[in-house]
Amino acid sequence: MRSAELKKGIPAKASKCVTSPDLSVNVAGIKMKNPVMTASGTFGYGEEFKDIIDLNRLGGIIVKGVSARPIKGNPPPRIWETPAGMLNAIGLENPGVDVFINEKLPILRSYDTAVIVNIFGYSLEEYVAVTERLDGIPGIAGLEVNISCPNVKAGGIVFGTNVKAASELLTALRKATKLPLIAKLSPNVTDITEFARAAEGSGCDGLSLINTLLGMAIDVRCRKPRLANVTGGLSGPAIKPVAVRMVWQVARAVKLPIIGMGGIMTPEDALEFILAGATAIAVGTGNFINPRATLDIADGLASHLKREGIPSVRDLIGQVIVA
Amino acid sequence: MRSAELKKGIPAKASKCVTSPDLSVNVAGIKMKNPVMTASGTFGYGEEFKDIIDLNRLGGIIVKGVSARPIKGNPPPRIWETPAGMLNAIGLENPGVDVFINEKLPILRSYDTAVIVNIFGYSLEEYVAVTERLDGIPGIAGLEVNISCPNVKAGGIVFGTNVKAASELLTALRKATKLPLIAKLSPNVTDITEFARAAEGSGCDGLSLINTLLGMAIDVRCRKPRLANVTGGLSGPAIKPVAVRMVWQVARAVKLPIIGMGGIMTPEDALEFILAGATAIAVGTGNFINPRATLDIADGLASHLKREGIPSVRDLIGQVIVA
Amino acid sequence: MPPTKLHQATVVLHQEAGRGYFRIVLKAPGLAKQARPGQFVMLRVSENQDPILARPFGIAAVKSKQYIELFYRVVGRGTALLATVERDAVLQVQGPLGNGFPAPEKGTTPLLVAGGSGFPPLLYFALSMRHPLYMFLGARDKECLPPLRAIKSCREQAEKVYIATDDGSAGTRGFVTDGLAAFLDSRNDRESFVIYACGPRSMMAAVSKLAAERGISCFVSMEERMACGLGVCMGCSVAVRTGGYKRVCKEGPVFKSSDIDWSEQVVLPALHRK
Amino acid sequence: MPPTKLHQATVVLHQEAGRGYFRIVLKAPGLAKQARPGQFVMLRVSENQDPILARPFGIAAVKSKQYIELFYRVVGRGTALLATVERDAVLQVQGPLGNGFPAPEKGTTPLLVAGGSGFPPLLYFALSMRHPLYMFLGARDKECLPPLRAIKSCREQAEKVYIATDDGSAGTRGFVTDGLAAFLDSRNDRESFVIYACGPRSMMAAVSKLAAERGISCFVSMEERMACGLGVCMGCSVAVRTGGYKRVCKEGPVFKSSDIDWSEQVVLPALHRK
Ligand SMILES: Cc1cc2nc3c(=O)[nH]c(=O)nc-3n(C[C@H](O)[C@H](O)[C@H](O)COP(=O)(O)OP(=O)(O)OC[C@H]3O[C@@H](n4cnc5c(N)ncnc54)[C@H](O)[C@@H]3O)c2cc1C
Ligand SMILES: Cc1cc2nc3c(=O)[nH]c(=O)nc-3n(C[C@H](O)[C@H](O)[C@H](O)COP(=O)(O)OP(=O)(O)OC[C@H]3O[C@@H](n4cnc5c(N)ncnc54)[C@H](O)[C@@H]3O)c2cc1C
Ligand SMILES: Cc1cc2nc3c(=O)[nH]c(=O)nc-3n(C[C@H](O)[C@H](O)[C@H](O)COP(=O)(O)O)c2cc1C
Ligand SMILES: Cc1cc2nc3c(=O)[nH]c(=O)nc-3n(C[C@H](O)[C@H](O)[C@H](O)COP(=O)(O)O)c2cc1C
Ligand code: FES
Ligand code: FES
Repeated sequence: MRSAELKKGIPAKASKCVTSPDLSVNVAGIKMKNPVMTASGTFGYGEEFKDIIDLNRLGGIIVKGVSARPIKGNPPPRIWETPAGMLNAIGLENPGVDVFINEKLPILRSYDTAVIVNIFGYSLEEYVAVTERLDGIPGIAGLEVNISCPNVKAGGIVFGTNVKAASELLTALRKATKLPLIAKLSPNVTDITEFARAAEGSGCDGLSLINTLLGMAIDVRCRKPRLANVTGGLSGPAIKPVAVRMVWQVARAVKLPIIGMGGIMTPEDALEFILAGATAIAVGTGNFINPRATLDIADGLASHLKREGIPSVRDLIGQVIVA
Repeated sequence: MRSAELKKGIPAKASKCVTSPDLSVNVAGIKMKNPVMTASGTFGYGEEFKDIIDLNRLGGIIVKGVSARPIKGNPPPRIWETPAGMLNAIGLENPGVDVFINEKLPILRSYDTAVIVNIFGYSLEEYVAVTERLDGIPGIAGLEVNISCPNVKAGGIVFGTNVKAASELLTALRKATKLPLIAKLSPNVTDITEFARAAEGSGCDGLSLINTLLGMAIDVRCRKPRLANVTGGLSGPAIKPVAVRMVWQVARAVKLPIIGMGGIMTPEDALEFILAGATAIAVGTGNFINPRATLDIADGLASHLKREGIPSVRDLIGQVIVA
Repeated sequence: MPPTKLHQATVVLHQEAGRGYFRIVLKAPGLAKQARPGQFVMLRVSENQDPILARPFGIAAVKSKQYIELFYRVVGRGTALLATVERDAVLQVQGPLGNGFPAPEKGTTPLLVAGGSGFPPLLYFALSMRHPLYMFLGARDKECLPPLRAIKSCREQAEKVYIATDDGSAGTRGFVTDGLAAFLDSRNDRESFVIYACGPRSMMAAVSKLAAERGISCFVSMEERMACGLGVCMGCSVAVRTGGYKRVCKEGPVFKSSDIDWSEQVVLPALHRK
Repeated sequence: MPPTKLHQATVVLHQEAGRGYFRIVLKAPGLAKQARPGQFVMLRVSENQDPILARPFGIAAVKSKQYIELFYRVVGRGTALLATVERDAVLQVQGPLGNGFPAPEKGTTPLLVAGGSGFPPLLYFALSMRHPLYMFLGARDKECLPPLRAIKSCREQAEKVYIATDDGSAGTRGFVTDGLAAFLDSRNDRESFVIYACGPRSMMAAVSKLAAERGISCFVSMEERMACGLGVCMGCSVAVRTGGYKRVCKEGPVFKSSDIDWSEQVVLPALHRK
């Protein structure tokens, strides 16, 4: 069904026949059977999805953000639907790292998938504490550092929007663990490549992008914000073009492997991120819309490779053709 | 149909009966019969819409960006549809300020609506040149400065993402004209309030926000960007939550009146921006989806005021209730 | 793997049910077999990305272990879209979700209190038990009461159905809680009562207070905006009295009313209720 | 104010027309009265914000000055949604848009060349004139030719209809341009010919070259992605030989083929054509 014009863009190997395409990737030293992961905060600690999909088929699970101490989270309402997206202000509710290790991790360990722990804190010390606590615990493939938190001790400056603060944080965490360290970047910045370079300079092994865009919605009848927290994070297909752009910019700026995310719902969405330069991708809000989205994407990637005669998904990383 | 809970938020005056609500506003010294304008680049020079709506009913028209010399624009494809939005990379195609003054402005002048000329350049000198050319020309209510342009002379640094460059530019333009000067801010920055303050400090009379978010989309079959220009500006309902948030932040940071835009399609959308702090609003992509959107919004605002018993739309500016 | 919670359900019946309600019957055997009263489903109302989130609806009945029945009112864009769905259409449904009502103990007398469109899960609950029970239905006016068909089912199942409307256009004039209070105070077998309530938060708060004052145990089915329905997004949390939050979709939607922190201010406007 | 270009059109007929095409007839008197062959409409295919943009379709016929007829193929999400629209539905339509085909001068013989689904505007054009005319229909294979109904209309109107398919499954085997070239070279009344072409860009480029080589004047109806259809977004521009760009929706869609810069590389994949 493709027209002649379309075919022009496709390299010669497209004619080869590929029966069992290779989906495996290695991100930040973490080997995965396929590049499909779940984004932090949208898949709990995995167990909630075990009645819906076979977790063994996932490349990796990035768990809900974990902190040194339990966090209560924000008052409701915490979410609001927007055109092709949603706002959330959960407030990083979590039971704390000890409960995670004792109650959640044992279940996750029983699955054949890479477990990446998303961590955060409200000061450099809190970040270091949770990192040290997780270091050496079996069953953890790597840490993803959510740097989009305000440093309460340092007057609320957000680590993720200040290059110096981000560098200091990541350098400290690098010393605190031997686990693969993935910095999760905020899109709410003028130049995301500065942060990518800072992460590279601090010894990180990989990057995750993007976190949510800061947004707000107002109920015009009662004149109140739709979220009790006033502002929240925008996610979903609405932000996909911004995410693809940032992955593309960062892939050209640094050598670190990238986990791309932001509005991924279909195999085509995943391919956009991979062509833009992502080694792996994560599904976030998409899990709410189609709880099978991750597996549908893994299957769709395999079919795409077969159809196009491409032996490995790795052959597509960063392969967007830009004149 | 509203529940008791809902009514709680609404001030006491809600019971008064308002038969002819006052929609007039004054933005940056420009008097308008209602707060509804058209966003630059989405309404041409007005004439294209004269077969569809009565232009006299608009508060104001912000025309397609005008530069000192004609600009050819980018090669096609220039647009791409995204979930609840679109990407564009038109490349600021325009016939130049002389053609604008001689051919477009005379038509616009014949309507009873405020004409705001959106201007840009690829160096400080080009911005000054178009400003000086427009200064003193009758029928122009004000200038909106699109600062999202690279300064080609200064190595391509984008005025709109560098506070110092933006300040210098706006200060120079302030000297070049007595017309009301409205700075149009880019959302692709870490802290938009810095730019708002810079505009205030440079003597601007008002602010427009937001311009488009930088995005990208890829055709996964031919592996090429969907836009010949690779990246483009994301607009439409998808970006509304980001725009409302930025209007709210800026309204709390500066005293300048704000023209709010970004995804506005309905009266409720317009009210969100007004409650967040906008004095006027502009419809952009919405004009493509519903070419009557501007008038529907003006009518909807009037009905809302009547229904809620609010005498003037000005009573709603910035009235979001935040604990 | 345990039975899946994700289903492709076929619309076998979809009609206006009166009083502004729609009744939809979905063929989803896998779902129907697992369902218990008080549980709910998340229904995708559009195949596109606007609106993007699925909508939660309480299960109003399970038929022949194959079909589930829902009642809903059009209150916004999602329900308006749902109302246009034709017979034979296939919808993505997740469920059954949540904990459901705890089965009433032997010898207790359930009092089912429904405000506005809170009746569907209580209807299923009523139909599922053999206990003698009483129902209290309240709404703003006659047109907001459950459809006649549903009221008829209630009458068949309950010892008595008490109806109240704010404006007196049907049943007694006043809040449903007024009737409930009068009932409780007129009876001397109070210790056998267990209250199950579903409706607008303000009504449930009043029922909860009533029950607490009289030492009657009370369960409430809470509502919150939901994104996932699976307990992963933490979006549907309600404040609980022990501090912190619980997820309506996972630990709920049914809670002991004494566990809820009713003082917590809530902005969510419950348009479709009361 | 001049007659408006914004209409609420009622679907009076919507059916599969064969060969994968749909035929839709819209009641829109205000639009029908203004329409000329070669003009197009922008149709909103969803009331929601995904997909958000209206879709452009060439007008295939105007009936009783009240109705317009369109033919389309399902190629993506927008046309797939359109295909589900029921009779009596009301759609937002803008039009007529664009310049349309220039009326053929007296004594000229129009040659209408349609590639893939480029036939609708040429059909309208053919039906609107009294000139003796010839039609050339090309497609990848038989199943991509215009539906029989449309070919029948062509046959009634034209002196002769030449059909070509790439695979030879109908008509002669080869490109539509091969047949056109043979026709031109077999005739000695070439100076009376004017070519009007609509189809994939590659086909129109070939037609344009053919015409230029033989000194025959040629008009092409171009396609580009569109957002507004009104000439304001500048999104639909095509490169012209004098440098710079022209808007397909405003200065086009019909251009003199010699005005177009055919060398300009275009990424737009024309899935539904050829
Ligand atoms: C567990 C549970 C069970 C429910 N059971 C039923 C039922 O059986 N029948 C029925 O008619 N309705 C039920 N609801 C409410 C139903 O989910 C909402 O009416 C529906 O989601 C509104 O969607 P909409 O797109 O039409 O409205 P929107 O345009 O999204 O919103 C319209 C109004 O409804 C409110 N609303 C939106 N989502 C919810 C929500 N999840 N809970 C409460 N209010 C909401 C909005 O704040 C707004 O005021 C239930 C809700 C929950 C949480
Ligand atoms: C002036 C004009 C007249 C047209 N007349 C007809 C007609 O009479 N019958 C008909 O079947 N089609 C016609 N088309 C093409 C029609 O507009 C597209 O097929 C339609 O927009 C595709 O929408 P979609 O959502 O189904 O596809 P999408 O999912 O948007 O895209 C599917 C494919 O179609 C391409 N496409 C999308 N929009 C356009 C566009 N505006 N022009 C060309 N290709 C596009 C995309 O690049 C993609 O490859 C016309 C286009 C133009 C510009
Ligand atoms: C409800 C919700 C909760 C989230 N919680 C976290 C979190 O705890 N830590 C984190 O780093 N990102 C969190 N995110 C961000 C996502 O991991 C992801 O970066 C973002 O949503 C963009 O992807 P998406 O558009 O696919 O959802 C959360 C997102 C959502 C929607
Ligand atoms: C096709 C198109 C062209 C635009 N051209 C300009 C322009 O010339 N100058 C400018 O300042 N903004 C331009 N914009 C930005 C809009 O004025 C507006 O700021 C932005 O689109 C957000 O509003 P919206 O979501 O309502 O479209 C353009 C936007 C679009 C979609
Ligand atoms: S709706 Fe997501 S946790 Fe309850
Ligand atoms: S489609 Fe907007 S100018 Fe042509």
